[in-house]
Amino acid sequence: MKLGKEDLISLYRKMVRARKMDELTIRGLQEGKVLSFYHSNQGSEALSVGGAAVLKKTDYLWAHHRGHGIGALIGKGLDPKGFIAEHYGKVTGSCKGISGFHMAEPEDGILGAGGTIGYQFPLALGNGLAAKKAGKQQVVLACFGDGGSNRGTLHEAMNLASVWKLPIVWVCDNNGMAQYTPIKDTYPKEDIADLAAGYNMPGIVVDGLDIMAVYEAVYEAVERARKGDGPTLIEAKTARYRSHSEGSPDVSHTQTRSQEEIAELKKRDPVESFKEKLLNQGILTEEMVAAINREAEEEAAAAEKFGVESPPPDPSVIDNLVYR
Amino acid sequence: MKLGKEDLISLYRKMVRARKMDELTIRGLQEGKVLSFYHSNQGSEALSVGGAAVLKKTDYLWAHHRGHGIGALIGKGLDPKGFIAEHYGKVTGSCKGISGFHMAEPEDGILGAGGTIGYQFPLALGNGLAAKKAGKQQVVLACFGDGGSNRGTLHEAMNLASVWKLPIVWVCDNNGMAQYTPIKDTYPKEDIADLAAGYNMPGIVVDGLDIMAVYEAVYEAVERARKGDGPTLIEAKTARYRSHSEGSPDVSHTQTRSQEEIAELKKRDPVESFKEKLLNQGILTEEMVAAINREAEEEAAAAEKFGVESPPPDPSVIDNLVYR
Amino acid sequence: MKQTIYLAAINEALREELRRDEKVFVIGENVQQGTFGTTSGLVQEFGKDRIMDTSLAETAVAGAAIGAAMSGYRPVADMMFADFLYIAGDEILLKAGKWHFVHAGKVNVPVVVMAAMGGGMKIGAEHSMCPEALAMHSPGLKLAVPSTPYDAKGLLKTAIRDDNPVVFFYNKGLLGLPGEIPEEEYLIPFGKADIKREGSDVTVVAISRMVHLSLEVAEKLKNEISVEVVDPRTLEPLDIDTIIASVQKTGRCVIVDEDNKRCGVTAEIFAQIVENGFDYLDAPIQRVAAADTPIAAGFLEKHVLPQPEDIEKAIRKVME
Amino acid sequence: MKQTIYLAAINEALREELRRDEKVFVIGENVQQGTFGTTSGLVQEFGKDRIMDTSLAETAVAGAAIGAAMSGYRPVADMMFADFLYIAGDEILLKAGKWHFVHAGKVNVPVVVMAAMGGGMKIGAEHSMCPEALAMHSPGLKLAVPSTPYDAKGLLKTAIRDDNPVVFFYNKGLLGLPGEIPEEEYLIPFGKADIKREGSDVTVVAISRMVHLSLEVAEKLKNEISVEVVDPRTLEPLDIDTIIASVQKTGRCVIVDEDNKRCGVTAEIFAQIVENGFDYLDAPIQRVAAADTPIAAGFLEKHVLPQPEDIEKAIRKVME
Ligand SMILES: Cc1ncc(C[n+]2csc(CCOP(=O)(O)OP(=O)(O)O)c2C)c(N)n1
Ligand SMILES: Cc1ncc(C[n+]2csc(CCOP(=O)(O)OP(=O)(O)O)c2C)c(N)n1
Ligand SMILES: [Mg+2]
Ligand SMILES: [Mg+2]
Repeated sequence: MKLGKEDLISLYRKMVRARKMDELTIRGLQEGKVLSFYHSNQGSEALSVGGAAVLKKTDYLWAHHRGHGIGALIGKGLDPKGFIAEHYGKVTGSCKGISGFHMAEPEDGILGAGGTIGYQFPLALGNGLAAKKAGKQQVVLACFGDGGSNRGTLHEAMNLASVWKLPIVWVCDNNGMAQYTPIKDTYPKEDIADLAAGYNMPGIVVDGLDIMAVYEAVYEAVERARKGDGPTLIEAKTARYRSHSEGSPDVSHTQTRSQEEIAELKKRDPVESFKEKLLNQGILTEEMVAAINREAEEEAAAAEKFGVESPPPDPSVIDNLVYR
Repeated sequence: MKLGKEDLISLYRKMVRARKMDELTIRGLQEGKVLSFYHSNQGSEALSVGGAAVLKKTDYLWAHHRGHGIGALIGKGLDPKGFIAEHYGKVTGSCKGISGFHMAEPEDGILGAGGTIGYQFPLALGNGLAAKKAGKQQVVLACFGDGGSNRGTLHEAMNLASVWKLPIVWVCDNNGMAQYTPIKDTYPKEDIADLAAGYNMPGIVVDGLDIMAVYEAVYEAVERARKGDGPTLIEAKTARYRSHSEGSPDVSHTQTRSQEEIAELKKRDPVESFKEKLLNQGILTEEMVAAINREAEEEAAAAEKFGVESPPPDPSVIDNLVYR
Repeated sequence: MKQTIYLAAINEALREELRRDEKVFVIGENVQQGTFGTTSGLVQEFGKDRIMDTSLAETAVAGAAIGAAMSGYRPVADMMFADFLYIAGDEILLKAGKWHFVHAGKVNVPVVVMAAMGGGMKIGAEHSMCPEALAMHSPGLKLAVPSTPYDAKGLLKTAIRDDNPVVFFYNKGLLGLPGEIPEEEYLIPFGKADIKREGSDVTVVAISRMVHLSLEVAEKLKNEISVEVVDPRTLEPLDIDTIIASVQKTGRCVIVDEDNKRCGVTAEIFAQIVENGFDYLDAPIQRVAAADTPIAAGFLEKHVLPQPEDIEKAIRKVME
Repeated sequence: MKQTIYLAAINEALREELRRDEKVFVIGENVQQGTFGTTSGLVQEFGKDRIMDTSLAETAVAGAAIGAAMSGYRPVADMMFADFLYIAGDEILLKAGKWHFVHAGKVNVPVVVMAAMGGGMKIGAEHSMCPEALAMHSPGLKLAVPSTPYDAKGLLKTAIRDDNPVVFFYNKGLLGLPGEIPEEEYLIPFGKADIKREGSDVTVVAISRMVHLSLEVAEKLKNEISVEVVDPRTLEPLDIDTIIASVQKTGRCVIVDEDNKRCGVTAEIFAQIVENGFDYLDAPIQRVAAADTPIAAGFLEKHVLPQPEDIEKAIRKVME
């Protein structure tokens, strides 16, 4: 797999857009526009954007809950307006303000999102089964966190996916923390990818701060899946810059994470370091960077305006909605 | 670990007794004395008896559902009368006829049994946690089948047990079948013990038809656990001679298992082959074998009589029993 | 009409729907052989890709079906014993049940979750449950509880064609029940109660196996008391109108169900009858249900589960 | 008496019981920091071995607590959001709830399963549930649903000392609620309803956060209608006697609960009132509960969950 110049610029642009939308959502929460809560994606953009960018429109994507899927949405090429409007509770939101923060874009293979971490594993299994039955070379990208890897649903789903050689790529965003609990206190090995050994599938560790490494690893796994060679488990080592949920304390157990620790994490910021790389390679120029930034800011501003100006849903939107 | 002559004879005796009780229970079902159902243990005695025989009275034991725990009960040194009486629905049963086929002997570390395969993993985790807290060097032996290994509860429990270095020995009775489904169709690797690799604990494969091998492997794992060095996963390759449940068809998917296949399995019958070994080593004589057989038959006959003659429970035994 | 039995009627419904629509498939533990006979013999016609044996993993079974349903298939997930639904609560109740609504109607989950419920086999607390209230209480799930071969076949076919998630609880105690079904294809709409016996003195609303116990009692009492037996057939949607019409006629009502009483199906039907037919009632409604204990095995089972004598007593009580 | 708030009262109950009995420990995801504040600060006094952070694994959390309870400890398992109980249904409902009975009283399961229920935070279908009926329907579990700091502390201490499994649902919408509690230690027995406001025209049976909505309505209507607000405090055991006595006095009843209506708590209380107090009723009972839909997020939440206006309307209806 070789990424061309345009592909690289596109990936960079998507990361910048994801970061800006994340910042906007945080602001929206602080200003009371976002009605529920928000789990910032900052530090994880290389993975969320890069993984989803590999997919075709017809492929299935279960986004990780970080950023409520914003990186994956943008990675897959979707307009983030519905994302913001949903968070603002508006009828123009992805789910008309009914889900609040769970996106569903079935036309683009995003079939919904749930509130119980780890819920996606059995459902991804079902999509993979459907994909195999349909025979249209669709692939399922099932994203989750290090905490999510502790759920038993992962075992059940990875196992059957491997037995049935389903086209599923399991992608773990290992940012080292599950809410307030470090993964090293809830998993006894260094690499979550080691779980793959029990299921006869490749277990791959990748630098989750390097979007090219992520893209490459996911690309290979997706191609493998598309060919009918079965699932892969990819673990990407990422970072979480902010607290678990905006407004919650940023602690490890009960110890505040230090400024130094966060600063250390930010040294290899996925957006910044990719920019540096592309600048060094002459693929980006400072002018292009400025333009990309400006466009992303304009997009965020437009999304905000759209969200603010959209009307809240009329209560009738939920009338007779329980059944089809 | 070195098993003395008496230990070996005791193990043999227990296996014979387990086999006889199993045969009695099957007869009881055919004759309508056993009120519920029965899942024969034949082919699995080396494991069920040998594993439990390693334990002390204060250790915890979750028996595998095969034989409804008869091998483990006898292995741990319990009188099987309550087992039979429970199956006959009598008030002298282990649970006064209320559970029907689930034994509970808390004094001997058998805290009950459930109907949902794989239920025991989280509970064993809790016993292991309690054992560690209590600091009395108790160990938990958690037995299950190859089918049971597919449950997500195993992942959740093995993981935390390893993180917390709990004194738990996970023992898989891999008889190659889960009801009508061969394990090779529901697990993608040869050895279930390979799961251990994901949890930083030893994963050991043992010949489950050889009680000495079983005893040795379990003994080592139990000692390791007792010392505070954490859990072990042991997989024992066993056999299932009879159908999943008495009266159910004996099939693999829908194909009847052939007489040849069963005969092949029986060639290395754990009871017979241990007898041959001990005879060859001069530890047993034919006379001793005959005596052991006779005693086991007498025990079974006495248990049957006990079961038949015991009264059914008065309905009042369940009055005010929901709460303590 | 032709003669059949309950489990064969279920099997026939599956076979017809598998033939009709290639999107339909059956998935579960040991479904190729079939634990209760309901799925037996199908693999020979439809192959292993459409009659899929799984690992022993309830979240995977339910999830695979739900996920495939969201991807355009129409799976029937066989959970074997209804008791095992509790293992896949998140999948069945929170995902299948809610997601059409939560995602503003953008996704559909046309899955059937079928399982065998009920006592009578003396096999105790975790193999005898009737978790009807679990499903009925959860928004978004339809719930069918057939009591006859005719109802079983007609309701299951409707369930498979429904675009919504349906829980289909068949009853272990009725597997061999004989009955007639039409030669030709038929469907039974959801939300239509069936009057299994007409009567004028008292309405007995009975569910699944309890229909037969109630009919037995009605027959026994026929020279004294004229008992009408109403079978809701589906609990969601519930045909409260037919129930109320019967109560309006008789003025008296007994509700019989095999699930635990507290917060169970009988409570909901009770409340709806009072809410909608307070003035028709000549006596307080009687509920007959399983005791609020786990289900004891063996000889003790009958002391926990509703028996004909309990139904008779309740009928006599409302007639006082 | 001293001033406190709801979450601090829960915290204090835990602290006192942790001090009193070394067999007590707290286990759950992120309990050391505490997601809702109820377990915060305890690890500093009791250490990591008694305030145990776990992996993100609900069957393991519940199972570890239940298994330890069977081994002689008295764990408090914090499941965080009550919605997550559905993941550990087999452990909590089928094992903790049933095993004392099933094993003829030979084993005890003195576990407390606590979790935060309730809406009002606009966070949607899987973070706002009140799965009261789930627990109340399951034999063998006691169920406490405190509405005030005083009740929360007293009931939680009783729950921890109970030799049976107790589900303790505290309410996310009440975390900051102020209230007085005694300086000295106290316990509140299970099965004793509390009359939160006396009145003579209508009885409102209200649960958890709904108590406060009902009190607000009672205050608003005080010059027109005299409303008595009865808080059962525990749903199992349920103090039906106090409820019936109130209904006998007022002749009218409204039941208010935040769980879904169908097959929910309101149905059971409704049935029990009619069964025990048919003759006292001057009008049909009204039920106010969540709509039988998933809980919508954001602006739409209030259209699903019971509001003061709904309670007022129901009160006016029974007064007609
Ligand atoms: C089943 C379930 N348990 C617990 C939670 C609460 N919760 C939400 S996110 C989270 C941490 C997830 O950690 P991880 O999977 O590592 O993802 P991260 O937030 O670090 O990206 C927890 C405990 C939940 N939503 N669902
Ligand atoms: C949760 C659950 N699923 C399914 C069943 C039905 N069932 C009982 S035993 C069994 C097969 C178990 O296979 P395995 O674990 O290999 O044990 P074996 O019977 O082979 O000894 C099944 C499917 C059950 N009791 N519980
Ligand atoms: Mg994480
Ligand atoms: Mg097996």
